[in-house]
Amino acid sequence: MNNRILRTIVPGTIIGIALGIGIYTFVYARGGSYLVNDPASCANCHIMRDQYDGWVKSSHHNVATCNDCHTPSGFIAQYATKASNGFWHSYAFTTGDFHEPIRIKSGNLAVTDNACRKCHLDLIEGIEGGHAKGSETVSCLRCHRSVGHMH
Amino acid sequence: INIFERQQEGKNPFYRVVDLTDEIDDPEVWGKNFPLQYDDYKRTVDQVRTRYGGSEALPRTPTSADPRNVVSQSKIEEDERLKIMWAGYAFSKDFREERGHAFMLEDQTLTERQQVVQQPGTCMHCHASVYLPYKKLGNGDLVKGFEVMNQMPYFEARKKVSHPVACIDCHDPATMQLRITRPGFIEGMQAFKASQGVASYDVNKMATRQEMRSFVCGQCHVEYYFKGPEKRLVYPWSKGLKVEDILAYYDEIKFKDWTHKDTGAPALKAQHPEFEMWNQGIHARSGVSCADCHMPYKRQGALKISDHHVRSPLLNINRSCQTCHKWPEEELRARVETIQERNFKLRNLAMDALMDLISDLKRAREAGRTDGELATAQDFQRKAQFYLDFVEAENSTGMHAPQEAARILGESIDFSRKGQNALR
Amino acid sequence: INIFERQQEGKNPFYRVVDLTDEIDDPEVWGKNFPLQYDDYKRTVDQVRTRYGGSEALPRTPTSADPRNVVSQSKIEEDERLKIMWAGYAFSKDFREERGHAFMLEDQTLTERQQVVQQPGTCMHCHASVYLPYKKLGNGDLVKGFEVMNQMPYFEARKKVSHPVACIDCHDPATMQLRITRPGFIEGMQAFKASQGVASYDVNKMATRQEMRSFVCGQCHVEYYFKGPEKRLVYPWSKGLKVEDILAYYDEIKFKDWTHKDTGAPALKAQHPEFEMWNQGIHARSGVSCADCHMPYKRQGALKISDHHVRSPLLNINRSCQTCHKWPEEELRARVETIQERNFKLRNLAMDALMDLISDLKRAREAGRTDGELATAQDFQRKAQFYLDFVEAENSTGMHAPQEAARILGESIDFSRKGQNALR
Ligand code: HEC
Ligand code: HEC
Ligand code: HEC
Ligand code: HEC
Ligand code: HEC
Ligand code: HEC
Ligand code: HEC
Ligand code: HEC
Ligand code: HEC
Ligand code: HEC
Ligand code: HEC
Ligand code: HEC
Ligand code: HEC
Ligand code: HEC
Ligand SMILES: [Ca+2]
Ligand SMILES: [Ca+2]
Repeated sequence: MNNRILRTIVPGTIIGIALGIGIYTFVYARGGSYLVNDPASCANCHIMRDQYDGWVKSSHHNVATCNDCHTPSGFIAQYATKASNGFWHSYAFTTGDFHEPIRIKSGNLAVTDNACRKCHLDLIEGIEGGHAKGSETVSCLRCHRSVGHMH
Repeated sequence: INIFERQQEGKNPFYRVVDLTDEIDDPEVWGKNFPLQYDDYKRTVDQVRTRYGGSEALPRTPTSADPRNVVSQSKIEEDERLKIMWAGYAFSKDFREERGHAFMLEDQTLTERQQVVQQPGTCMHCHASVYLPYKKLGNGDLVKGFEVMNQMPYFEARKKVSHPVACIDCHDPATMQLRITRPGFIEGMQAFKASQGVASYDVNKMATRQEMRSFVCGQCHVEYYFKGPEKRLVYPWSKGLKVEDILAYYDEIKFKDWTHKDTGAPALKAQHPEFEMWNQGIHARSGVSCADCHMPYKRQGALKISDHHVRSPLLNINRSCQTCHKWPEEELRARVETIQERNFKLRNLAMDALMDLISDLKRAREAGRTDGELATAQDFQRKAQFYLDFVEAENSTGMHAPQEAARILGESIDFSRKGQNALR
Repeated sequence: INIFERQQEGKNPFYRVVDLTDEIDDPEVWGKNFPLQYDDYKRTVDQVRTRYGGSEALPRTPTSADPRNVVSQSKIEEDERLKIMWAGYAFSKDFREERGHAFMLEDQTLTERQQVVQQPGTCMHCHASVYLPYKKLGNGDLVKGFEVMNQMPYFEARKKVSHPVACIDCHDPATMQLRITRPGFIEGMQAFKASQGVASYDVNKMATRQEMRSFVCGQCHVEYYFKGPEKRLVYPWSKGLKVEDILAYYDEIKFKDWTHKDTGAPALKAQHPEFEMWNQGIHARSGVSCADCHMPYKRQGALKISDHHVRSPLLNINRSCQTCHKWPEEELRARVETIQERNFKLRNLAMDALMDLISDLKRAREAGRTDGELATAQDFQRKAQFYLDFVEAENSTGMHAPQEAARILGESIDFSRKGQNALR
C-alpha cells in the first residue's frame, strides 16, 4: 500500500470507529441528554457532576439552566451547538481523552459570555459603551466566572 | 413611573443633552450627558483614612499664601527619617499623603516645595487637565503644546489650565472610548515596547480595551524625570519597568535629582511608580486593571457604571475585591493589612539601614575624607535610597506586588550596609 | 465497555479483601483493599527534576557501605557556600536534594552524615513507619514507645522498623480517616495552640478534616530539635510558628546545634519548615491544604481518589492547580518560576552577605580577637544563618509564602551586614 492510500484509510477507519463509539455512547450513556433542557440530564455523565452540584447552589439555579448559558440563541445555532458538543463530549467521555479538570474551550466560552447578554443587556448597556460602536466588548467572565457554578 | 424611568434608562443609558466636542474640557458640561459618572467624580474630594492609605483631613488656618483650610497629613512629620533621606532636596520641606483627584491642582500649586525651587510647566502634565491647553499652545499639535508648556515657568503655565484631571483627559468625546492624551506616557510606552522588540508602538491604536483600563492611570502614576534644559517629561522605561532597569537607565545617562546635602551623594528621588510596580504583580499578570480595583462597577438604578469616585479599594471592598474573591470583607481587609504590615516593617528596617549609612558617610566627610575616597559609598547610598524610595513612594504599601516590593527592600538593605562596609 | 466499567466503579468505591487492623503496617496488605492508592504510593520512587524541585536520579557505583545505585544531586556540591555556612557540622559532609517518600528510610540510613555523628533513634520519627514499632516498644502506649526509641542509638532503632511512611501512619485502619500518629506533632501543636490561648488542644479530636489534610504532612515537614539527654523530638512552636518566634524560643533556652568551626558562633540549622512557612502564605489562609497541591484528586473511572504519588505539583499542574486556577499549564508554571527565581536571587544575595560575615569573623579571630569581643558579631551570624536557612531549607523555593520568604531573606541580609559592622 502506498502512503496516499494509507493516509486515506487510516483516518477513515479511525473516524469510523470513533463515530461508532461516539454513537454508542451517545445512546448508552445518554449523550442525547444534550438535546433536552433538564440540567439533571447533563449530570448523567458523572463527569458533569461537579458543575451540576455547583449549579444547584448557585445564584442562577432558579433563573438559568445549563443550556441558557451553554447554547447560543436561535434554534439552529442552538441545536448545532448541542449536537456538536453532544457528539464530541460523548466521544471524549468514551475514549477518556480529554483534559482534566475539564476546561471550557474558547468557542464555548464565547457562547457563554454572550449568553449573559441575553438576560442582562439592559443593565450593561452603559458599560458596553452605547457610543463606542465597534469597540471591544467587556468579558463578563473576567469578574463573574462563578455565577453558574462554583468551580 | 419609577419603574418606567428605569426601563427608559436601561434602553437609553445616555441622554445626549449637549454635544460634546474635543474643545470642551469642563467636566460639568460632560456631566450633563453623564450625570452618574460626574456625581461620583466630584466625590474625590472625600477624605477618609485607611490603615496605610486614603488620607486624613487635617484642618489648617488659611493664609494668603496658602488658602487651603484642609490638608492631608505630613509624611515627613510622621517619619522624620525621610527628611534625612532627602536632605538638601525640596521634599524635605513638604511632603504629604496624597488625596483625591479633586485636589491635584491646588495641592501642586500650594505645596511648600514650590517655594524652595522654581518648577517648570512640565509639572502640569499630571496635575491638570492639559489636553486642551496643550492643543491650544501647539496650534492643534498635542506634542508641540506639551513642549511649549514644559519650558514655561510653573506659575505661567498654571494660568493656562483650570481643571484637575477631567473627562476629556481619559475619554474621546465622540465615542467615550478611553484614550491616552499624555505625551509622557505615549513616548514612555514606545521606549518600553521597543526594548521588548516591538517597533513604533502606538498606544492609542494598539492597546486593548482592558489594557487601556490601566494605561489611562499609567499616564501619571509612574516614575519620571525632567530631561535636559527643555525640561521634557520622560518616563525612564527604555530598559524595562523594573527598579534595576530604571536605575541602569539613570546611571547610564548619569542623571541625578540632587546632591545629598550631608553626604554629597548623587541622589535620586523615586516617585509614585504604581504602574511599574503593579506590572510586576500577580494581578497585572492575571489581567486585573487599575480600574477593576479603583473604579469598580457599581449598580445605579437599572444601570451598571464605573465608579468614578477613584479612591482606596479598602473603602469599597465589596465592589473592588469581592466579585473575584469570595471572602468576607473583614477577611479581605485583613489580607491586605497583613501584606502591608509585613511590607511596612521591612521598609522600616531598610530606612534604618539607610540612616546608618548616611550618618557614617557624614562622619567620614566631616573627618575630611574626600569625595573621591567616598565615591563607592556614595554610589551605594544612591542605589539604596532609590530602591527604598521606589517602595516607599509606591502608594500601595506593597499591595500591588508584595514579593517584588520585599525583594527590592531586601536589596536596598544590602546596598546600605555594603556602603557602610565600603567606608571601613 | 469502558462506560459500563465506569458506571460500576461509580457505585462501588472499594472491595474489602482483607480485614485491616491496627497491627498491620505493611502497605502491601492495605493495598489489597485499596489498590489504586497503593499503586500511586509505590510511584514515589520516580525521580523527575523541575527547575528548583523534584529530584535528579544520579547513577552511583554501589559500595558495601552504601548499596544505593541511584542518589539525588548533592546540594553542597551545587553551591559550595553551604559548606562554609555549615562548617564543622555534619551537613557540610553530605546534603542532598530530597526525593520521594519511598526513599526516606534508605536515604536516612545511608547518608554520610551518619558516619560523622552518632545519631539517636529519634531520627526514626520522620523516616519510617513508626506507629506500630512505637506501640510495641511502649506496650501499647505510643508516647512511651517514642521515648524508648528516642534514646536508642540510631542503628539499634533502625532494626525495629521496616517501612518508609506507610498507610497506617496517616490512616485509621477501621475508617480510613486521617489521624495523627506522631508525638512530636501532637505535642508541638499543643504548645502552639497554648500560645494562642487554646488549652489542652488534642489534634486528633479537635482538627477539622481540611486541617488534617495538612497536619498529616506537618508531622514531618517541620523545623525540629532534640531536647536534652533524652533526645526528645520537639517542635519549637511555643511562641508561634514564624521564624522570629522560633529563634526567640531557641535563644531563650540557649540552644545551639553546633559551634561554627571557623567563627565560633553558636549556630542553628533550620530544617524543612514547610509547614511553618505554608502557614504564613495566602494558600493556607485560603484553606488550601498540602494534600490539595501535593495529593490532588484524580479521576479513576468514576471514582475520585487522592493521588498518593506525593510529589512536586509542577509535575502535575493540571490536577494540582487548575482546579482552582483557570490559567493554562504553561502560564501556571511560569508564575511559579517567576516567584521562585525572585526568591532564589535574593537567597543568593543573602548567602553572599553571610559569606562576607563569616570571612570577616574568621579573619578577626585569626587576628587574635577573643570570643568575648566577637560575641555580638557571632550572634548576628547565628541569626542571619538561621533566617537564611529557614528559607533555604524550606523546599518550595519561596512558593509556599513568597512575600514572607522575601521578608525573611531581607532580614537575614540585615543581620549579616550588621554583624560585619559590629567587627569594626
Ligand atoms: C456523554 C457524557 C456527557 C454529557 C451527558 C454531558 N457532557 Fe459536557 N462534557 C463531557 C466531557 C467528556 C467533556 C470534556 C470534553 C473536552 O474537554 O474535550 C465535557 C465538556 C463540557 C463543557 C466544556 C468543554 C468545551 O468543549 O468547551 C461544557 C460547557 C459542557 N460539557 C456542558 C454540558 C452541558 C450543558 C450538558 C447537558 C446539556 C452536558 N455537558 C452533558 C461529557 C458530557
Ligand atoms: C436566563 C437568563 C439569564 C442568563 C443566561 C444569565 N443570567 Fe445572570 N441573572 C439572571 C437573573 C434573573 C438574575 C437575578 C437572580 C436573583 O435575583 O437571584 C441574575 C443575576 C445575576 C447576577 C447577580 C447575582 C450574583 O450572582 O452575583 C450576576 C452577577 C449575573 N446574573 C451575571 C451573569 C453572567 C456573568 C451570566 C453569563 C455567564 C449570566 N448572568 C447569565 C438571569 C440570567
Ligand atoms: C471588572 C469586573 C466586572 C466585569 C468585567 C463585569 N462585571 Fe458585572 N459586576 C461587577 C461588580 C463589581 C458588580 C457589583 C455592583 C454593585 O454591587 O453595585 C457587578 C454586578 C453585576 C450584576 C448584578 C447587578 C445587581 O446588583 O443586581 C450583573 C447582572 C452583572 N454584573 C452582569 C455582568 C455582565 C452581563 C457582564 C459582561 C457584559 C459583566 N457583569 C461584567 C463587576 C464586573
Ligand atoms: C449562569 C450561567 C451558567 C449556567 C446556568 C451553567 N453554566 Fe456551566 N459555565 C458557565 C461559565 C461562565 C463557565 C466558564 C467557567 C470558567 O471559565 O471558569 C462554565 C463552564 C462550564 C464547564 C467547563 C468547566 C470549566 O470550568 O471550564 C462545564 C462542564 C459546564 N459549565 C457545565 C455546566 C452544567 C452541566 C450546567 C448545568 C447544571 C451548567 N454548566 C450551568 C456558566 C454557566
Ligand atoms: C488588585 C487590586 C488593585 C489593582 C489592580 C491596583 N490597585 Fe492600587 N491599590 C490597591 C490597594 C488594596 C491599595 C491600598 C489602599 C490602602 O492602603 O488604603 C492600593 C493603593 C493605591 C494607591 C494609593 C491609594 C491611597 O488610598 O492612598 C494608588 C495611587 C494606587 N493604588 C494606584 C493604582 C494604579 C495606578 C494601578 C494600576 C497601574 C493600581 N493601583 C492597581 C489595589 C489595587
Ligand atoms: C492627570 C494625572 C492623573 C491621572 C490620569 C490619574 N491620576 Fe490618580 N492621582 C493623580 C494625582 C496628582 C493624585 C494626588 C492628588 C493630591 O494629592 O492632591 C492622584 C491620586 C490618586 C489616588 C489617591 C487617592 C487617595 O485618597 O489617596 C488614587 C487611588 C488614584 N489617584 C488612582 C488613579 C487611577 C486608578 C487612575 C486611572 C483610572 C488615575 N489615578 C489617573 C494624578 C492622576
Ligand atoms: C508623571 C506625573 C507627575 C508629574 C510630572 C508630577 N506629578 Fe505630582 N503627583 C503625581 C501623582 C500620581 C501624585 C499622587 C501620588 C503621590 O503623591 O505619590 C502626585 C502628588 C503630588 C503632590 C501631593 C503629595 C505630595 O507630594 O505632597 C504634590 C504636592 C505634587 N505631586 C507636586 C508636584 C510638582 C511640584 C511637580 C513638578 C515638579 C509634580 N508634582 C509633577 C504625578 C506627577
Ligand atoms: C482618570 C481617568 C478617567 C476620568 C478622568 C474619567 N473617566 Fe470615565 N471612565 C474611565 C474608565 C477607566 C472607564 C471604564 C472604560 C472601559 O471599561 O472601557 C470609564 C468609563 C466611563 C463611561 C462608560 C460607562 C461606565 O461608567 O463604565 C462614561 C460614560 C464615563 N466614563 C464618563 C466620564 C465622565 C462624564 C467623566 C468626567 C466627569 C469621566 N468619565 C472622567 C476613566 C476616567
Ligand atoms: C478582576 C478580578 C480581581 C479583582 C477585582 C481583585 N483580584 Fe485579587 N486576585 C485575582 C487573581 C486572578 C489573583 C491571582 C490568583 C489566582 O490566579 O487566583 C489574585 C490574587 C490576590 C491575592 C494573593 C496574591 C498575593 O499577592 O498574595 C490577594 C491577597 C488578593 N488578590 C487581594 C485582592 C484585593 C484586596 C482586591 C481588591 C482591592 C483584589 N484582590 C481584587 C483577581 C482579582
Ligand atoms: C498552593 C499549592 C501548595 C500547597 C498548599 C503546598 N505546597 Fe508544597 N509545593 C508547592 C509548589 C508549587 C512547590 C515547588 C515544587 C518545585 O519546585 O518543583 C512545592 C514544593 C514542596 C516541597 C519540595 C518538593 C520537591 O519537589 O522538591 C515539599 C517537601 C513540599 N512542598 C511540602 C509541602 C507541605 C508539607 C505542605 C503543607 C504544609 C505544602 N507543601 C503545601 C505547592 C504547594
Ligand atoms: C513520616 C514522615 C513524613 C510524612 C508524614 C510526610 N513526609 Fe514528605 N517526606 C518525608 C521525607 C523524610 C522525605 C525525603 C525522602 C528522601 O529524600 O529520601 C519527604 C519528601 C517529600 C517530598 C519531596 C518529593 C521530591 O520528589 O522531592 C514531598 C513533595 C513531600 N514529602 C510531601 C509530603 C506531603 C504533602 C505529605 C502529607 C500528605 C508528606 N510529605 C508527609 C517525610 C514525611
Ligand atoms: C521532624 C521530622 C524529621 C526528623 C526528626 C528527621 N528528618 Fe530527615 N527529613 C525530614 C524531611 C521532611 C525530609 C525531606 C525534606 C528535606 O530534605 O529538606 C528529610 C530529609 C532527610 C534526608 C534527605 C535529604 C538530605 O538531607 O540529604 C536525610 C539524609 C535525612 N533526612 C536524614 C535524617 C537524619 C540523619 C535524622 C536524624 C538526625 C533525621 N533525618 C531526622 C524529616 C525529618
Ligand atoms: C503521608 C500521608 C498518607 C499516607 C502515607 C497514605 N495516605 Fe491515604 N490519604 C492521605 C490523605 C491526605 C488523604 C485524603 C483524605 C481526606 O481528604 O480526608 C488520603 C486518602 C485515602 C483514601 C480515601 C480515598 C481517597 O483516595 O481520597 C484511601 C482509601 C487511602 N488514602 C488509602 C491509603 C493507602 C492504601 C495507603 C498506603 C498504601 C495510604 N493511603 C497512605 C494521606 C496518606
Ligand atoms: C484549592 C484551591 C487552590 C489550589 C489547589 C491552588 N491554589 Fe493558588 N490560590 C488559591 C487561592 C484561594 C489564592 C488566593 C487568591 C484568591 O483569594 O483568589 C491563590 C493564590 C495563588 C497565587 C498568587 C499568590 C502569590 O503568592 O503570588 C499563585 C501564584 C497561585 N495561587 C499559584 C498556584 C499554583 C502554582 C498551584 C498548584 C501548585 C495552586 N496555586 C493551587 C487557591 C488554590
Ligand atoms: Ca492617599
Ligand atoms: Ca526534591
